[in-house]
Amino acid sequence: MDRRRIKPVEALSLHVPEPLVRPGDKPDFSHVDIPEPGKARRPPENCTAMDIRDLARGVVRVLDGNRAVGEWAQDTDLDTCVKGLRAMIKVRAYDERMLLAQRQGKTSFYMQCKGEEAIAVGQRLALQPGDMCFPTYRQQGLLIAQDYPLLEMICQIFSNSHDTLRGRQLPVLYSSKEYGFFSLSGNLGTQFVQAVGWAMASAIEGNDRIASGWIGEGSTAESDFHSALVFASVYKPPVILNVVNNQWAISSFQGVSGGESITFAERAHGYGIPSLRVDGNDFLAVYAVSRWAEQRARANLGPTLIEWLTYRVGPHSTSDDPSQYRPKEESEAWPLGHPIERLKNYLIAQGRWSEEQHEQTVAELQQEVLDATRKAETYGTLDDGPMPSATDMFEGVYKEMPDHLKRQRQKLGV
Amino acid sequence: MDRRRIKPVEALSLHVPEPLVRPGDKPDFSHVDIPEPGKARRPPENCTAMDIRDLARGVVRVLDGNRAVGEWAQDTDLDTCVKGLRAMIKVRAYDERMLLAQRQGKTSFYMQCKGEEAIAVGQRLALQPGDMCFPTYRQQGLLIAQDYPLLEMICQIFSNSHDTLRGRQLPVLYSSKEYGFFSLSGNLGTQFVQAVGWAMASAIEGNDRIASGWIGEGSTAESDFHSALVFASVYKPPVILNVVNNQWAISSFQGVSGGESITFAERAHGYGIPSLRVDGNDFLAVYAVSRWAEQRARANLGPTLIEWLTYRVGPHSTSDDPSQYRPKEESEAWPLGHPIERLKNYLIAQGRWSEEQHEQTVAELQQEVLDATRKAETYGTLDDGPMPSATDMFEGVYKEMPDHLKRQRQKLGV
Amino acid sequence: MARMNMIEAIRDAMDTAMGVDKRVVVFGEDVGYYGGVFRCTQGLQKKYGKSRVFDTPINESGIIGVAIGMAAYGLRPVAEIQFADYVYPGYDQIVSEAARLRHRSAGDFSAPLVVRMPCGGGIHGGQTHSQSPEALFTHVAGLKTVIPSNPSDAKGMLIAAIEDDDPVIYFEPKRLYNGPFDGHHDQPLTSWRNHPLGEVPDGHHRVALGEAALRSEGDDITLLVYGTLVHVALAAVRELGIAADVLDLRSLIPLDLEAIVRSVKKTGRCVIAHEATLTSGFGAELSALVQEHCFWHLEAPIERVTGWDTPYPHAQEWYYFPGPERLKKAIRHVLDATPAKQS
Amino acid sequence: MARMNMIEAIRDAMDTAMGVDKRVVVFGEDVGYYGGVFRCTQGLQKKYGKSRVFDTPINESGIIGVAIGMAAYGLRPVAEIQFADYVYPGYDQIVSEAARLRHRSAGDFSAPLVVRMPCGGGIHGGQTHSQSPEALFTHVAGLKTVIPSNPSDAKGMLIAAIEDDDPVIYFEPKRLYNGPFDGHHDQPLTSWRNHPLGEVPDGHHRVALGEAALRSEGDDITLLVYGTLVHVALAAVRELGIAADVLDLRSLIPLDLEAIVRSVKKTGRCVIAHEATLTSGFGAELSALVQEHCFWHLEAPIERVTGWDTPYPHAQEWYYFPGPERLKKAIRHVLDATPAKQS
Ligand SMILES: Cc1ncc(C[n+]2csc(CCOP(=O)(O)OP(=O)(O)O)c2C)c(N)n1
Ligand SMILES: Cc1ncc(C[n+]2csc(CCOP(=O)(O)OP(=O)(O)O)c2C)c(N)n1
Ligand SMILES: [Mg+2]
Ligand SMILES: [Mg+2]
Repeated sequence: MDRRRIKPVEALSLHVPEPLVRPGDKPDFSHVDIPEPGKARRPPENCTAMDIRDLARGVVRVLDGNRAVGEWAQDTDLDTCVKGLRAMIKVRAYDERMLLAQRQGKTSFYMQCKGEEAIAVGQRLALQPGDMCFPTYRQQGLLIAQDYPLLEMICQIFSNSHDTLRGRQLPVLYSSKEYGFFSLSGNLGTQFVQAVGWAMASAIEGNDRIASGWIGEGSTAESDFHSALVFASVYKPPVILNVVNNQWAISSFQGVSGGESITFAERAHGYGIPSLRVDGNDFLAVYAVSRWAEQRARANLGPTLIEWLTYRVGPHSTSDDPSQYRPKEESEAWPLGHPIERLKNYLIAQGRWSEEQHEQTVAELQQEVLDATRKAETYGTLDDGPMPSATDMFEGVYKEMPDHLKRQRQKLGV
Repeated sequence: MDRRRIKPVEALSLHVPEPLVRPGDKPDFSHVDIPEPGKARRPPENCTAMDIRDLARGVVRVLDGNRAVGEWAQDTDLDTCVKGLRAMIKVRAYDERMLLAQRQGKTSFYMQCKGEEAIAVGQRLALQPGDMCFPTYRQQGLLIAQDYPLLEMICQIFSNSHDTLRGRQLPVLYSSKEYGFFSLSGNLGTQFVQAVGWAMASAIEGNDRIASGWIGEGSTAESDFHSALVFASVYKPPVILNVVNNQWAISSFQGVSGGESITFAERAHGYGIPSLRVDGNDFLAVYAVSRWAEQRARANLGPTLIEWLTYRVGPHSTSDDPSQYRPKEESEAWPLGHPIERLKNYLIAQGRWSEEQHEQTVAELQQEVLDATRKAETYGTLDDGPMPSATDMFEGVYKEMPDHLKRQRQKLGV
Repeated sequence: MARMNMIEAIRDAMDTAMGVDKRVVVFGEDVGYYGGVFRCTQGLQKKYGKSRVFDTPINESGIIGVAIGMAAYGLRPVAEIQFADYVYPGYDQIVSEAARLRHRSAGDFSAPLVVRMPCGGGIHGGQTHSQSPEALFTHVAGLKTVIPSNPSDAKGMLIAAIEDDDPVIYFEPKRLYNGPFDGHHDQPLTSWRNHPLGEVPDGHHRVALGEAALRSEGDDITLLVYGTLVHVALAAVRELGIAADVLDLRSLIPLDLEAIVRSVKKTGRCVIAHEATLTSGFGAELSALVQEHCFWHLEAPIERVTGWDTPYPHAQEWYYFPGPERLKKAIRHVLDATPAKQS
Repeated sequence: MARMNMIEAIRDAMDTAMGVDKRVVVFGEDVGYYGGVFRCTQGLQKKYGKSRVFDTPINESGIIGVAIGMAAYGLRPVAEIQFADYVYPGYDQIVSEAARLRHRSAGDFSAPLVVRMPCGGGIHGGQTHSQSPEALFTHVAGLKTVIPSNPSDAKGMLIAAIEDDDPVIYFEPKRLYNGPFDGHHDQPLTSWRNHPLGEVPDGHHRVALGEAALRSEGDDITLLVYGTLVHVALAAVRELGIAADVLDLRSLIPLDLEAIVRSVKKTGRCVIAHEATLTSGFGAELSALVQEHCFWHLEAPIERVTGWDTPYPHAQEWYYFPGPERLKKAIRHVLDATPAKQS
């Protein structure tokens, strides 16, 4: 008896995901389904994952041209918007200056977050002091939104004598406990599960602090993404799990990471963790949904996973050349626009901002960045020094330097 | 402005899953929702994960007392059932004898699959020769269903002079390429992703062979489970991903692995992989769903994940004592009964089997196992020898023994 | 003082640490209600509650990952890996994260955690319940790696590890749990009951990490050992009737190089033994250090007696294990070595 | 013969292997359309199709895991790990699975795969783009671990690795991709164009794994090196004006112990250098072996010149890197050593 109801194929074949377009082709985002702003409902904070499964396929959007619409529109006031806009402009100014500095040889490497500014900035404004973020290398906005001293950031980029990380780390791998910015490692995914552990600790201690983990859509493929979600799903600690889907992981489009089969918000459905998909270029949506997740966490309702839809406008890093693998004009075709433009237009329409104010702010913040850069240069640059000393390399491997390191330091004669 | 709509708690707290009952308590499975047999629909093989999301929360069941009911009932003929029943009886007889042998000191260790016999047996009967299984240590049924020589299995258990694995492996970590049984490693989860790789290879080569990966519900927490599902979701290779949910992972109930938040079939929803939850103690359901997944795979429709609901009746291994962490009588309270009993009763009702036939078969297979055991003993036991030689330890580390191993072998004087 | 086996001593260490410091939390696979497959955490959940002692999902990377997050937060996590053979999925978190956190953040963050794991063979556990992967941790800057050889040290070193501000990899030679196994597997196991180091100080007992202990003293030769091999070495020395320094290293990183050099300069001969695979085992580092620091005092080549460069086999366990016979042979060889006998 | 840099040679090796053997498949992060971040696989997807050359999800454990499955099936997978610093998540699959599959299944299954990864520093990559974790693989029985130092070997050894029936860990010293970097980072990089080993044989060119190559010959001292350090050692020897055996090990496991012993017995002095962290680095094993096999010939302690026991720093890169000055100092020290100068 063969009750086979479907025919086997002659020869099996491997499915290998491929983006619709490559260099030379016309950009095409027609397959990206972008729902109307304002349509996504705002569920109660104590909803279950099952209750909001649909929100992982939709897109929470608030900005509709010049208006803020829908159930999520009430979460963000204009003051927060202005604060956010300023921070985003500053992030942009900072990125531009550091890219230039890298081209000028003042440092070895840089990574910008062009096009993704709203996400880190918006979320940080929704958090409280004492909360801890476990960022990737594209969340400089977490620091800048809190007015972290630019000078310190730049000294880290320059690995100079004033670098608080003492030259040990690759540029952009900042650390600031004080500002709730966990030391960046450079290994993908590892810190997502550490965020869960940190949040578990807060819950164990009976504290009220929450954690926020960050990961790129490409890195959700890493094993530690699973570790994070398993532990979050079991212990339900106060953590926000952010997936920044900027469509690309170096040269790999999001389909290589699984995006052909699911949205990255849907990954959470395998773990019973409530999740939403959000327009990451819409500051109001970012702030509102971050706030919602933050409130869930702080009310002991457990983890939330958020997929932020955005686009990596720039190259992956200063070592990358995206024209090798995607159409040059693709970022302009990205249907969700640019976060700074969109927020600016909204604020202007609300009468809280103007073109002049904008230009003036841009100029002012560029100047602030430039001043900080100049100041930083007086403490040295990577190519020119002064640099942290060789002794700095031996220190801090352990709290107290063990004998074998002392011997090695001696051998180097430093 | 604080648009907070929900109150933070005073002090966060950690959720730590705990089973309803512990030793001394009355067994309680009232929280396990077992739908009626025959209710679950049989979707077309070319369905999507989204189409059958509901089947990951339900339970596919066919046996309703003495009848086979519902859309999945047509997939299994009586001949297959008889074959399955015999194999299951043989697995049971084998387990019992090996447990005894371990107690008698003939080997160091043993792991039985009591209560879970239907799953491996049923699936293997649904596969084709040439298909490759990547089992865990509770799928002895995969071998026995194919009439793999008991003598060879027992010689492996005894690590004796006739052991095809030459004494290198812990008992039960069999290997047989010929019978489509991949070498067992003992590390949890690692082989789930290898099954995916094997299936990818078959697709790359344009062959028609498929793979079947196996994992316990506890081990779905391992990182390689994620690796397997990510790669399966991206390349859609011909693989069946089996999760055996026997409620326990040594002393940890399935809630510690995430079972409070989801069913293990639902894990697949995070990856867009079609998945079903199935009564693993119902041979007809096992065979039917395995066959369905096998057909999907062989029609190039990609992976299927199946959660098999069952119960680990025995201790985790001969080193374990479950009375320390669960009520002694829990297995009797398990709502899905025992697979051998259920299939036997069904076949008797169909007129294809009888109590006498059953008893006779049990006796006959016990004798076959006993004979094989006696024969194996003539080749040695772990405590008594003859054992594989010390030379066997040095061989096969590499295809050709490199000089450094030759020197070491010499040093040992063997 | 109380008489304890090594399991009890380890448990007592955690109990003591948890009692005085609320930040100490203990978790791992099966460590909560059940108390661990080797029962090292038995009773702790009952005593300290489910938030401080709990079962984890089976995910070693996750176990270490959350431990790092907790340690960075300010807790003192003690994570159990069920067998050292299963630590590899967590290796990335240890190497790339725990070990480097303090350095890369210039002290802004640190990861004061302890990873406990049973190691070593001798229980017919086959290749996945027998390994001794200590060398893999000693190659990683930022980690401390320690291995006690008896109940008293087990307690004192575990307390020191928990109190240490850096991540500590703490190996438990499982063959020693119930007695000072000396490699004579065909003889009955003696218990800790009659062993002086089975006397474990009560309360807060601390053995500094980085100090070796001389278990026997003599001028003939120096034996560098740790864990189970300490007892094998003592048996070999006894059976040979020689006078040897048997140095129980206890801590591999930081290493008590001074004690090693002092001894080898005195004896001029050295044998190193461990259970791990030979090539690139920690014995290689010890050998390199000894010859670097004692070259002019050495009267014979240093020998290493170790597990072979094969997986740990099930049936051939006692051919793999570097037992007293192999050790004695090596000692004799080194004692007899003269330039004339060179190859 | 064609002139190639190391990237081209590696690509040529894969091209050659794929051309003659349909079982060879190549994959890893960004290796498909883009051709790899170092462009080692550029053009291969176009030539051999998407089923044989493809991008993978970012999951190193998965990359190795599926490679093992494929190899067990009968293919010859060549997996790229983007940087050796990122291999740790895949370490378990390599150690517990690939390395032991043949042994534990008594030859029923095997895992003939190659894991390629760029290693080493010198590109200001900081702690996560500079590591040299080779020692961690040499401790694992069942693996072969090799590191070429020039384009000709890079091709020949990669072809040999792909054809090898055992799993091979293939390190690519990324600082050598574009030229024979000798550690003089302040001088312009010379290119492979003018180097004899930049001449790469066409077609099927094979360099047996397990054979060291003598890059310079002399009686004064033996330098044991591999990868980038080969060129540093040659520079040091040149600059010191001494006559030294510079032995490019090429393959760490299996190791050409014969060549090492022959040389050290001749010279009586030995310096070992590598970029990896000192403690438990492969230099420890080399040192241990040399003193075991050449003890009576040694006229001075063996020295190791290596990276320090710290994470690989960004700004202090050239203090970390064991460059020609440090190597020269050690060589002089060993050449000058006499019993009188002992400490
Ligand atoms: C464990 C590990 N593997 C590989 C890399 C190399 N790598 C750096 S960034 C990157 C792409 C990450 O993509 P995504 O997660 O989408 O983040 P994005 O760069 O888009 O922000 C890769 C593969 C790494 N840093 N760590
Ligand atoms: C990587 C790894 N971690 C831990 C273990 C120890 N261990 C062996 S079986 C087991 C429980 C597995 O439970 P489950 O996956 O549910 O399978 P079951 O035993 O129920 O069939 C554990 C923790 C292991 N073998 N490998
Ligand atoms: Mg991305
Ligand atoms: Mg289970």
